[in-house]
Parts: sequence; structure tokens; C-alpha cells
Amino acid sequence: MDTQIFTEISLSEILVELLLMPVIAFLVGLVMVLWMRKIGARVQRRIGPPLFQPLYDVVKLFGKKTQVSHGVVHDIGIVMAMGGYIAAETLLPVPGMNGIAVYGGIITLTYLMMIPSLGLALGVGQCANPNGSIGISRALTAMLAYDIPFVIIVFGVAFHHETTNLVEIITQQQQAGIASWGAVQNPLLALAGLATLQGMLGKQPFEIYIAPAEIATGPMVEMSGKYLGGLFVMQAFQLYTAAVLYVSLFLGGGESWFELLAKSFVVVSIPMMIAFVFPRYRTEDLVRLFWKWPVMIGLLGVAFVG
Amino acid sequence: MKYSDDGSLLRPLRALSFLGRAAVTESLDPRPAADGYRGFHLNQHQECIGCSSCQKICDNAAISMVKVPSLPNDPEKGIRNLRPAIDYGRCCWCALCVDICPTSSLSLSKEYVHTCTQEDIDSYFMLPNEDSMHGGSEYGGGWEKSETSDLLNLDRQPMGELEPEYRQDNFKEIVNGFTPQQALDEASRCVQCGACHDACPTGMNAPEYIRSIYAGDLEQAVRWIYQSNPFSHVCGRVCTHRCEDACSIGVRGTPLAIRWLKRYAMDGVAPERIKELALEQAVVNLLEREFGECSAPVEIVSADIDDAIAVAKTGETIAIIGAGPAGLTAAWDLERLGYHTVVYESRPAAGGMTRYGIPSYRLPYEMLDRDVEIITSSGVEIRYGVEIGKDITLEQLRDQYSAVILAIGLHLGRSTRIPGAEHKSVRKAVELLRLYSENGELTVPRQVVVIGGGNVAMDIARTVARVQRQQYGAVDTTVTALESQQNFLADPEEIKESLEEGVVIKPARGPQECVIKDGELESLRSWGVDSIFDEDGRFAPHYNRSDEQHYPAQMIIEAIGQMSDNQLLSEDITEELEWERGRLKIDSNGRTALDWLWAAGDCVNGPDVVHAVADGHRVAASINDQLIKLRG
Amino acid sequence: MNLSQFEAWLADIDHRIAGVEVTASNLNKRRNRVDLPADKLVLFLEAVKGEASFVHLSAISCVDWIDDGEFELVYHLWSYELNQLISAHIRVSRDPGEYQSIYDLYRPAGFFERDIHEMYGLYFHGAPDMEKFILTEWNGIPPMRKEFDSEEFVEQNFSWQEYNPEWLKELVAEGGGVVIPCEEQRFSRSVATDHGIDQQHSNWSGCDVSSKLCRIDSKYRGGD
Amino acid sequence: MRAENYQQQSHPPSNQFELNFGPNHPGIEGNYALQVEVEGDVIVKARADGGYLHRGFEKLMEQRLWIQNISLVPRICVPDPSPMEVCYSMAIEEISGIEVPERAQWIRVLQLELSRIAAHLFTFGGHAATTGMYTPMYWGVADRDLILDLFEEFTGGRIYSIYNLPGGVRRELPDGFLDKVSEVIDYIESRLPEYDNLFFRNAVFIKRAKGVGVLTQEKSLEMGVTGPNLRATGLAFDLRRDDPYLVYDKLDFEVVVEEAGDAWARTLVRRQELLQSIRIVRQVVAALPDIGGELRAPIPNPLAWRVPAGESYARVESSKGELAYFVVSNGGEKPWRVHVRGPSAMHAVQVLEELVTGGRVEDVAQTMFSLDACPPEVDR
Amino acid sequence: MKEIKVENRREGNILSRVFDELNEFCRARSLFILHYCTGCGAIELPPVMTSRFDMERLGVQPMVTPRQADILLITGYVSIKTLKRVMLTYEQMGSPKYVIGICSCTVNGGMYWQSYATAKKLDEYMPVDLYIAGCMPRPEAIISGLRSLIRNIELGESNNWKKYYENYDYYLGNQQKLFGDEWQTPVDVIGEAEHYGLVGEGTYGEHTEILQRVQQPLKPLEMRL
Repeated sequence: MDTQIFTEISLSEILVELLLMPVIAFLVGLVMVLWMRKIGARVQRRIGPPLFQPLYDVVKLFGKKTQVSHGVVHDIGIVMAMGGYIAAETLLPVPGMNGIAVYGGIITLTYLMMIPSLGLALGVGQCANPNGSIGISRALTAMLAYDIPFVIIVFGVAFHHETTNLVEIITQQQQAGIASWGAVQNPLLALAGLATLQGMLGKQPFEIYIAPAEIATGPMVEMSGKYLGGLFVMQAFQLYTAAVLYVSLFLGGGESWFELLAKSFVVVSIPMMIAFVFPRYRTEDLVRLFWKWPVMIGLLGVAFVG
Repeated sequence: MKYSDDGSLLRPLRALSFLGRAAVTESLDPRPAADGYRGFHLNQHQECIGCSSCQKICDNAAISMVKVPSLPNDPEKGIRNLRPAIDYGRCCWCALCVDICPTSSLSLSKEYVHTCTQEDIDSYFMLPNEDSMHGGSEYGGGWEKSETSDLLNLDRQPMGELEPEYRQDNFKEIVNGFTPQQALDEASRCVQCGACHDACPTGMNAPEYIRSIYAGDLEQAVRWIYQSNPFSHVCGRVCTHRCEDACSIGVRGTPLAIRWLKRYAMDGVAPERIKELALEQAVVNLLEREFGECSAPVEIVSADIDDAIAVAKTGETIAIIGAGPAGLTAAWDLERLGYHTVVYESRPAAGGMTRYGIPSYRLPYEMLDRDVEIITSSGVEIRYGVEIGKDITLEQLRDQYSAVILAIGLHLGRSTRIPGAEHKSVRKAVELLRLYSENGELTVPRQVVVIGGGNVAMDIARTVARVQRQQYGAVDTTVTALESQQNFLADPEEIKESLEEGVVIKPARGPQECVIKDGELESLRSWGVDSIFDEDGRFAPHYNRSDEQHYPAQMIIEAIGQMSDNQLLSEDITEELEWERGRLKIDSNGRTALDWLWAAGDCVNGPDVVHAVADGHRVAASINDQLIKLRG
Repeated sequence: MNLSQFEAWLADIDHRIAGVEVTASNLNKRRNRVDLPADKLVLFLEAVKGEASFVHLSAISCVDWIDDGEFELVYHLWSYELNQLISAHIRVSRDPGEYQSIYDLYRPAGFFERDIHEMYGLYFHGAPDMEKFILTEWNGIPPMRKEFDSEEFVEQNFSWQEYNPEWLKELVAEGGGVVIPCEEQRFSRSVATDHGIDQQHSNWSGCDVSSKLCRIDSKYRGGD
Repeated sequence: MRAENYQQQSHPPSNQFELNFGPNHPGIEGNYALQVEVEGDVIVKARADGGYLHRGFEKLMEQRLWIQNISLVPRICVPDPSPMEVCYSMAIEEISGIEVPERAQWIRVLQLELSRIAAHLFTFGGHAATTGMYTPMYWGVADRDLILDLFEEFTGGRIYSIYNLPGGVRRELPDGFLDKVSEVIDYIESRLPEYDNLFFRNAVFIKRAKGVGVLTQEKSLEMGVTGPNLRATGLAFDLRRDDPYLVYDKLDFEVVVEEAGDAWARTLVRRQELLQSIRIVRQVVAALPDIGGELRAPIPNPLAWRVPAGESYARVESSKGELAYFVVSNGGEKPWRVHVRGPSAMHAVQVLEELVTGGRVEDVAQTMFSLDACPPEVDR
Repeated sequence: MKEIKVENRREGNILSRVFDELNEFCRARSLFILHYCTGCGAIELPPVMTSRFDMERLGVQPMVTPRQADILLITGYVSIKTLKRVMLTYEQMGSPKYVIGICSCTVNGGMYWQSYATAKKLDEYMPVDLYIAGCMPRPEAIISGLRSLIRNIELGESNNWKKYYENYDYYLGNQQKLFGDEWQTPVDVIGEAEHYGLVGEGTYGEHTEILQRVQQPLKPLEMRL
């Protein structure tokens, strides 16, 4: 089946898809950022930003006249942060476009999703700001914390569908409507996934590495201009990637763009809403929490799969 | 809620219900502020008097006083064309300026938005007026002074007076003067605006001496007082207190009793000490003129000082005719300027109208004597009983002295010239007052009518009433005046006290005839007055003939004005001088058309003691300038 | 110790520590003023803390009596049991300006003594930390000392906005303009102290009103 | 690199950092700084650095007339300015023996308690924000704004009331004002359950706040800590009750106490005090219509006012603790000395340094906010 | 170790002009305020940020570090000690940057005009783009101020940040007067001015000479992870 798909799609189409997928992801991601800020505003009983605010922010940041770089590694770090996600987008199948998802598979995707954090760590380390250093060490710790349940979940899903091909996983879920969704088939895995999603997005209560009140937004402390803009873009990608991945793994992906986006927004709303009503855990609480509940639930889920 | 409570992970999610609830956000446009809001300033320019109290209370030095030439400037009414301009780079919107404002012209508006760029920073400096900061008036008034927030004490300390039963049959001084506490409280009401200084003809340093009184330093107050007025004992009692008319506190309340405060200061220091202070002041002034500014108080007794004084003396001598306030002030000033002065006085005592025109219940002679004593001890020589024109002529004076000052006062009363006014029982007020103070007694009949509504009329009426009470045990004195009750010329206190003492006052009565029957005065016939002035403001009384009244009297006293006795001038001089409506014409410095003759005091200004003092200063300065010019 | 015992105790204290004077406030029954010689303070505080439960040092205030050449230190002590306040007053010479710390007795003294040191230059021996806290960037004399003139310092080191708005230009063209500048009412140091009146601390009007007004309009100036 | 808040780090082999909390730092209340040395996540040394908000108030007050200082003093503590003017006025009243009319005293109580409610609402928000939860801050500040609206209405200013003068208050309450007060108070009380759900019963928050910055009662007494921080260690002491001023002795309220002395206990105390304040405001609203009379005892012309020589130590329970003014007059037109004893001066310097040391980086901000330190009060 | 990259505006090129227009349009709508409470006016900022007056409607949001911020909001008086930090902060902010002085104190010393501890005129030390009057300004006034700043930016009228480079000597002189001649910041302002092509007549002068004489060379940052 894999080879079939490959033969049906020409190289030029793939190139177009490779270009389109990140662009769409970026745009949808910006809307998600807006969505998040709007949710926050509603919960906080206010109106919130105008519709194009995320776009304005990004354009403004890239258009700043002063761009303070702390060296090549700093630049590379940001490029890695964005690039990791851009690459990830091409591995995330969406309606009508599969990109190179077929070749990459879920494992590659998982790896790619770690690159931004590492890139960030590189870049931030170069800034030599203690707040940034603390922030990034916390971020890496947090990554370590949520990546274990994440890997378990990915493993569980792959085990369940007996493939690491995301396209295949989606297709399998779409066969029998809701009943074939991962969330129905493996509710425990889906639950653990939700918790992991919260951590992956770095939202409260797992926001310790940003922590403005403690370490002045941690990794972002020295970022300015297009570097900060890069992080904003990364955030947009991150939201999109996390949401679409979850939809693909547990909610049957999307047969149409509408379906996909609707599901994605629902998914992404959950961590967003939680984020605005909780404070953050300490690092050790976070690690303990992640290694306890999502891991246990995930393992249980895997066991059930088995 | 307990400490042991571990909370819940689900409860916080209830806050998500706000996703479906309305926001509490206000619109982007500024909301209207509350009614008492302290926004940008408003100032009613027509009400503001430029007293700068706002500037003084401002703890941020945010207020500058700006002169606006187009606005009225009337020092006599205490109105300056100064207006506060606010620096919003300093202001803290505490509204203390509003609460202290004596006129209530300042208030704060509800407007609160002002933004500007660096280029427009000048817009932070504002001259508030009736409109809000950015023009228009849609914002409306915010914080205004309320009764509670008013920081000023608007009520004057009550002045103790002898009760009518204790004063109506004698000539004891009526006013008690302030107690120390009262003086302190009264002085504390002052906002130090200086309107009194501007209004006072002599430029009295009233704010400063009030401040000194408040500081408890009466000697310093006396020093301040003596800088501009050698007739301070007199002025502390009978000054016409223009200052009080101008006082900013008087806009909404009763003005400070500046005159009584001066009196308090003068009475509070022993006469010998006052003399020392005054003479010290005089010497300081003298030496300052010669040697430049002296900072330390000068010890008069020092021998060096005597030498210095001798150097400072010019050696020139000036003659002054009339030892009244104007003449003696001029003499005092000229002494301080290094001249010798000789004062010719036809009467046996100095003081002029203050002695012979003011009853001693208002001004005890002792106080006048103190002033005169200080002046004479500065070196002024007074020759009593010398009548110009008779004992010595003006021409002789001209030849003997460097300059001559004519300060002869207004010792002749004007007549109404109504039918019967020539009768011997129709007398002039000034004449009777003089008689009384010269002899200490007066013969009055049982019924007396006074024509006139000014302070002189009140003085004579009250004097007569006292004498009547002494002689007959009952008062029957009636004052008839043209003016209606509201426009009475005399001071309200005078009227009040007159009534208390039994004087009857008939306002709005126009005298028509002194009715004479059998050669004896019988009564005054009068008509009611509808109006005194015509439409152009000229004196043209309009009478109501149907309202005719007869006031029985064996003596009628005319108190409608005075004039000076120009008999002493020789005919040649009279011709050389310029005249205006019977008064000597002088320039703004008091000089007459003759280059050796100056005129000062009531004879050129009309009756007013403080004006006379001011005149004395002016004339002295003018003579000094002239003589310096002559000396080269 | 109850309140009446405390009163007796306080009344008796001068027998035990020489030179202590106790004055009860007639306005507030919870205030007690105590004056004592500087060298007896620690003795007194030990007694008052140990025997009378005044464990709370509310504040140490320093007052600069420059004319006497002395600093007054006021130790405000509160007892949670008696609900009474004792203000213990001592005087220390301004020169050289030293005293001993009471940090061992009351730890809040650490802050107050540090504060007094940087604001008044009064050194406390035995205090744990006499480093600057607030005025780390200040090199002048301790600013709270009375001889330090803040306004003069400001005049020398800062400038003010020179506003010249349109309306003011128009007024100047008409012959008006700023007549009494805002600072003039307040920069009161230059007021002549002639004839011995001390106006340094008397700022009712700030300056000689009449002489200033003369400048505004000399027409109404009298003959002085 | 040079310059203060960007010191070049000489990196030792251990994982020791030097961190600057402030002055420009979101985890610092106001403009204040805390230099901490961190080993890993644990703070080994902390040093407070103030003076960023120093304006020389005490010097300024010696240069201004007695009454002019009224507009100056509220600035000393921005989040809770009303106690400042009341306390300063009380000190002057005591020296000069002015009797404040009863109505004015009740209105002052109203002002003080409204200010306390506003300050506490503000503090909750700040405290929540230090733990990463911003919604209570958004709510709290918005609800506090309603009280500021009340202030605007009766004092003319939102933040700085400048409503007191020695001798009383400046203005009569506007018509219908007490109804509005009741309305706002009712609203805020009705909001409290929502705050509880979101914040005070939030498991994550409680987990964060418990055991953080523990002050024992012994320690508090030793360090001179007052106010809610002291009450959170189990000592029921409140100046309103134990050194009564104004008409607090006629009012019915409880002194709230918690035992644990940590950040959570301190917040709880404030939460309960908010209710007590609401209770007091209700009593004032009920009582005020029946209390007539003057609003202000007469004082001399402020331009010339000389407060008689003397001194007084006036104390007020502010939302942060014991606020005291030591005012000395030498009989002049200006105060000879005004010493402001801000409650924060105690817990924002020595106590904060001690509590933070040994704690974690992530708890620094929380500790400071839970102590409710007010830097301008320290710096003056 | 510090590089500054500047996109110089190429006049005439339509594409770059369109890009600049877009840039300005977005810049006016996305303003990050530095979260720094320099003075008491900061107490009115929480209401502006939070629900009641919600400045996010204008695209304005608080940021915690100077590098990320566009607006430096000086909320009232700046004590001399704070002013040093403010200067550091200001110089670290990326251009284009805007300074808003709110409250009276930033204009002419305000309440604290007599105080030895506070700076009196903010514009002596850094160019100010907008002032908002009040002591302190109400949230609505701040919102109005932000709106007028947004308008000015959109119209291209708010370019005062360039003044700092063009008149660096003046600003530095005033700073030296307060902080002493040894005063220096980590930011090489002259280098930046040269880089931006904003060297004006006032960039160099006696004060920059002092700076160059006493200046310690910048040390490179160490990388550390």
C-alpha cells in the first residue's frame, strides 16, 4: 500500500505539498494562538486581542530594526526550533496531503518534535543569561518528563494499529466511524495523551520553564526581534502539530479540512482552558506527576492494547 | 475554608463558565468621571482676584502667577490681573488650591485625559479658564470647594467693645483691642496675598507685620509698620482701612481686621520701646541712604553712629505748614533723608485733623501724642501757635527754607446753603469738634439735628449725644442724610454704635430749610429723597415733595464736607498757584505750580488720614529728588 | 504582669536605673514616654523586654536636633500582653555620631539602625550590617541631616522645563507673562533674615510679599 | 558585560548562579530587587536591595507645610494609600489635641476598610500570578476597580484619595453613596465563592503555597513582623482591636488567625480578613446615616498653621501590618521630623532574605507576594 | 560577540516600500510594553492590562524583558538609582522603541520636585515619544495615550528613538552629570548609531569623549548550557 501511494504521486506534487503543509500549519497555528488568547480573555472576563493580532505580532517582531544575535549558535538554535516543526509538519498527514508522512512515520515525527527544544536549548545557552539557562534546563527536564508517557503512547498506538505509518493509522481509524477512533479503542491511551499534550504545549500547570514571575520567561529572556518572532512562529507550529497529531492518533484524523480543523480546535481548547485556571507545578512535582499518572495510564493502555 | 483543605482539581474548572458570560470590559473611550472628580483645573477668570493663595498652598510648586493684561487690575478693590497657570508636570491634583481659594473661582473639572508628544510639551503648562483643558465644556465641573473642604477661616475675630451703657456718657475709648489669642487667631486667617499692601495708599507692609504678629514677634511687627507709617498709633485706630476693603478673605467672608492687628502690635509694645525701634529705623534708613545697605540692627548710642549721622545730614532745612499727619510724615521722612524740618502749627498741639476732628472715644489723645512724640524726637522742630500770613508770611518761608510744604488740612466746614443756614445756631461739624477737643467741653441744646451721612456726621452726632447725656441725661440727636440706608457713607460700625448710643438716624432725607421762628432755630424741614444722582452719575438729588418732615432742633449741625482755609496764602501766591474747583492743583508728586512749594494731605486729597500719610511720603521723596537735582 | 503591676513597675524603674524619667501621655493612655541617658538604654531595654514583655520593637526613630548638636533616638516598644507602648528617648551627640546597636536584643533594629546610618550618618557599633541599603548610589552627606539642603541640591543638579506655550507668548506680547514663578514661593532659603527673625523655617508666604509685589506694579508702592 | 543587572557571570564549576530578582522583574512586587545566589534550584544566599523607589519622603515632609504633606503621604504605599493619610492626620491630631468629629471617624473607617478590601483583592491577584495563574489577577484587579470607582466618587480620586485633613475629612459623602457601597460590597462578597473555586480551593495552588516561606510565631515576634503575616502564625493581634483608634472599638469584627505561618496561611488570613472588612463596611453603612454632625474640626489657616511643639506615635493597622507615624513638631509651620514606620520595612528586608534563603527559586516571588511586601513603603 | 543586523530602508524600491508600510501597520498594532514599575503610576497599569480596561484590545501586552519590549513605560518618578536601570533597559530594547512618560513626575519633577533622589525631566536622559498627564493618569487616560501613540506610529511620526543616536552626546552628558563620569552601559550606542546610519551632529561630543576614555572594553559572553 505504501508503494502504491508513492507511485501515484509525482515528485512535483510532493514538493508542492512540502511547501504547502508548513504554510497551512503556520496559518492554522496563528489562528490557534488567537483562539488561545481569546479563550484566556473570556475566562478572564475581557475581550481579548483583535483577529489578526498573532500575525501582527510576528510581522512586527521580524520587522524590528534591531536584531540582537548572540552568535551563530543562537541563530542555529532558533532555526532548529522552527525547522524541527516545519519538518514535522511534512510528516503530519492532512486531508489531501500526506507529504512524506509515509516515509517518516510516527517515530521520526516523535524525534523531530524533540528538535525544537534542543535547538532552543542551544540558542538559549548561547545567551548566557542565567534565567534562560534555568529555564532551558527546566524545559529539558519537562521534556524528559512528558516524553516518556509520550513515547509510551506512541508505542501503544503503533502497537494497536500494528504500524508506525501515520497515514495508515488514520485510515484505520476512519474505517468504522467513531467506533474505530483511537479514543474509543484505547481510551486510556487517549487520556494519557491529553495529559502529555498539556505538558508538550507547556501550559499550566506544566508551565514551569516559562515562569515569568520566577525566571522572566526563561528561555525567551534574551530573545528579541526575529528570534522572538521565531519562537512565536514555533508556538503556532507547536499548537498545530500537537493538535493534529492528537487528532490523528486518537480522533481519526480528518476526512475533510473542516473535520480536521474542528477536531483540532476542540483538542487544543482543552489544554488552553485548563491553562487559565491553574497555577504551575514545581519541576519535581511535574516530573513526579508525569512519570506517575500518564505513564501508568499509558502502560495500562498498552497492556489493554496488548 | 480551612488550612487543612487540600483543594480540588475540578473546582477551578468552574471558572470556565465565564466562557459563556459577558466580559466586564469598558469601552475604549474614556468614561465620564464621578461628580467630585479631581481632573484638570477650571478658573473663573472674572471671579479670580489673582491673590496667589493657590500658589502658596501648592506643595508641588506647580502654579505660576501670570499677568493677563486684558483683565481688570484694581488694587483698591484687591483685584489683580494675575491668574494661576498650572504646570501639569508638577500638579498632583490634590485640590488644596481649590479648597484654599478665597474667591472659589478655582475648581477642578471632570476632564482627565491629556496626552502629548515631546514637541507639544508646552501644553503641560496651562492657564486654566472657564473652559476645560481642551476647550469646550462637555466635561463639567468636578471637585469644587464645599463648606467642609474650605480651608479658610472666613469669620473675623469679634472685637470687644465697651457696652453702650458704659460709653454713652463719656469719651472713653470704645474699642478694647484684641487679646493676644484673638490677635493670633485673626492673624492666622491671613493668606499673605498682599492685596492690602497694594490697596494701602502708604503701601503698608501689612502681610509682613501680620506674619510677625502671628510669629509672636511684636517688635518685628512694629519695625515693619514703621517702614511706611509714622502715624501708626493713629492709623491703628482710625485708619479708613482701604486694606480691609481689598482683603481677599473679604470676598466671601469678613476681611481680616488689619487695622486692629496694627493697633494690637502698637499697643503690645511699650511706648519707649516703640520709640527706640522707630528711631533705630530712622537712623538705619538715614545711614542706608548715605552708606548703602546696613544689615545689622544699629545701636543708636554708639559714638560712631553719631558721626555717621552727622555726615549723612545734608544741612538743608525745610518748612512745613501744618502739623497734621501729612506734614509730620513729610517731616519724619525728610529727617530720615538728612534734612532738618521746621513745622509751623497755628494751634497749640500737633495732630491736625486727627486731633481736632476725631473724637477721643475713637482716638485717645494719648495715642496721638505718642506718634507726635516719636516724630519730634527724630529731630523735627514744631513751632506751635504760629499762624502763616499773620505771624510769618509764605514769602518769608520761601526765602528762609529750601522748600515749603503746605499741609493745612480741611478745617472749614462746608455749608448746605439752604434757607436759614446762616443762623448762628446752624454750626459746622468740624468747628464743633475742634471746639470740643480744644476746650474739653461744649454747650449743646436739648435737640440737635445733624445734616450729613458721613463719618464726620457720626462723629459730631455721637459727641453731641454724649454731651447731651452728660448735661441733660437724655439724648435727642437726629442725623439726616441724603443717602439711603444701603448706601450710607459712614462705616457700618459707626452707624451701629450711634444707634446704640441713642442717636436717631433718618436716611434719605434732603434738608430744605432751617426753620427759624422768632429769631430762634426751630426745626429742620426736609423732603424725602428718591434718588441722589442722575443717569449720568452727576449729583442731582430728586426729592419727593409730598414726604415732608420737620425735625425740631435748637441747633443744626452741617456735616456735609470740609474745605481748607486758604486765607493764609497771600494774594500773589494765590494767583501764581493753579486751582481746580477750589482745591490746589498739584502734580502726581505733590508739587504745586511753584517750584518751592509742595502741598500734601487733606487740603489736596480730601479727608483721609492714611492718604495724608501717603502724601507726606510722596512729597518728601519729591522734595528730596528735587534738592538732589539742585545740588547737582 | 498586668496593667496595674506594669504601672507600678514603670513608676519604680527610676529607682533601679538612674536618670530614667517617665511621662505618661495624657492624650493616649497606651503611650508612655521615657527619657533616659544614652548609656542606660540597653539596661532599660533589657529590663523592659525581660520583665515587662515588651518584645516588639516597633521602630527606632532618629530626630536631628541640629541646634542642640544632638540626635535624638526614640525606641518605640510594644507589649503584646499589656498593649502598651513605650517610647524611650535618648540623645546622642551629632559629632562623632556613634551609638551602640541593640540588634542583640531586638532584631528589627537591624533595619532601623541601617536606615538611620545611611540617612543620618549615625554609626551603630555592633550592628550586623551597616551597609547602604537605599542610598547605594548616593555620595553626598546623609540626606536626612538638617544641614543638607535638598532644594539647593536639586537646583544645582537638575533643570526644569522651560515652557513657552503659545498663549504665554501672546500674553508676553501684550505686556503680561509670568510674574511670580512657581519656585519663587517655595525657594525660601534666600529670604532675608533681617532683624533677627528666623525665617528659615517660616514659610508662611515664602518670601517678602510686599517687596515682590512692588516689582509687579511699582505704581502703588508707598514711600518706604 | 558590565553594569549592575547584567553582571558578568564567572561560572564556577558548581552549578552556582547569581540571579537578580528585580528591579525589573515580573516576580517582584513593585520596583525592588533581590539578589540571590542559587545552587541548582536552591537559594543559598539572598540580599535585598531597595531604594529604587526612594523619594526622600521624610526629607520632603520637613520641607512642606503640615497640610501639604497630606497630598504627599498616600504615595508612600501605593497599593494601600488610605491608611497613610489617616495615620498622618491622627498623629497631628494627637499633637495638637484636635478632637475629630464622630462622623468623620466613621467615614475614615469606611475609607480604611474599603482600601483594605482593594489592597487584599490586589494581593490575591499578585500572589496567584507568581504561581502562574493569571486569571485571579485579572478578576481581582477588575473587582478592585469597582472599589476604586467608589473612592473616585467620594474622595475625587481613584487611587490617592487625599481625603483626610487633620481634624476630619474633606467632603460629605455624595447622595446615595452608601447604597452604592452596599451594592459593591454585596457584589464582591458574591464573587468570593468564585474566587474560592478558582484560587483558594485550587489543589495545585494549595500544593504550591503550603509549606512555602514558613514563619514561626517565635520568629515573627523576633523579627518584628506584624499584620496578617503575624496573624498567620497564630498570634491574634490586630491594632484595630488591641490599640484601638477611630471607632474600631464600637465595631464588631474578628481577628482572623491561622497557625501554619506559610504562604498559604497568610493568604487564607487575608481571604478571611476580606470578609471581616466587608462586615465592618456593612456596619459602617448601617450606622452612618444616624451619625450626624460636623465632618471636620476647625483647623487654623493651613498656610500659617503651626502645630504645637510635641510628638506623637500614631499607629494604624494597614493591609500590610502595623503602620506608624512618628511625628515631631517644634512648633513650626512644618514638621520637624516625620518618621514613617512602614509595615513592609520589616518583612520585605530581613524576613524576606531569611525566608527565601534555603528555599527554591520558584518560590521567591511567591514568598514576597505572600508577605505582601510593599517596596515604596520600605524605600519611602 | 554582539551583532546588530539592520535592514536598511531602500528608498524607491516599491517592494521594500510596501514591506515597510506593512511593517509599520503591524508595528502600530502590536506593541509590547516592558513590565517595569518604575514609580507609583504603575498601580494604574494592572487595571489597564486586566479585564476592566483590557489593553490587549489594542494589541498591547506586557513583556517581561527589555529585549522583547517595544514600549518603555516610565510610570512616574524615577529615582536616580532606578534611572540607571532604566537607561540600561532602554538601551537594551530593540529599535524602533518608544518611551511613554506617564504622570507629572516625568515631565517636570512632579510632587518630588524638591527631592534629592529623583530625576526631574525624563527627556534629558532619553527621548520620549508620548506623555500622559495625570498623577497618576487613570486607566482610560493611559488607554487614550496608547491609542495616540498607535496613531503616531502608523503615521510614521514617532521616531524619537532615532534622536537618541543622533544626540547621544546630550543624553550621555546628562547621564554623566547624575551618575558620574565613569558611567557606561553594556550597549555600544555609538557603534549602533554608526550601524544604523544615524550618526548626527550630536552623536559625538565632549561627553562621548569622556566615555571613550574611561570605557572598559566589552567582554564576550561565555556560552553555557
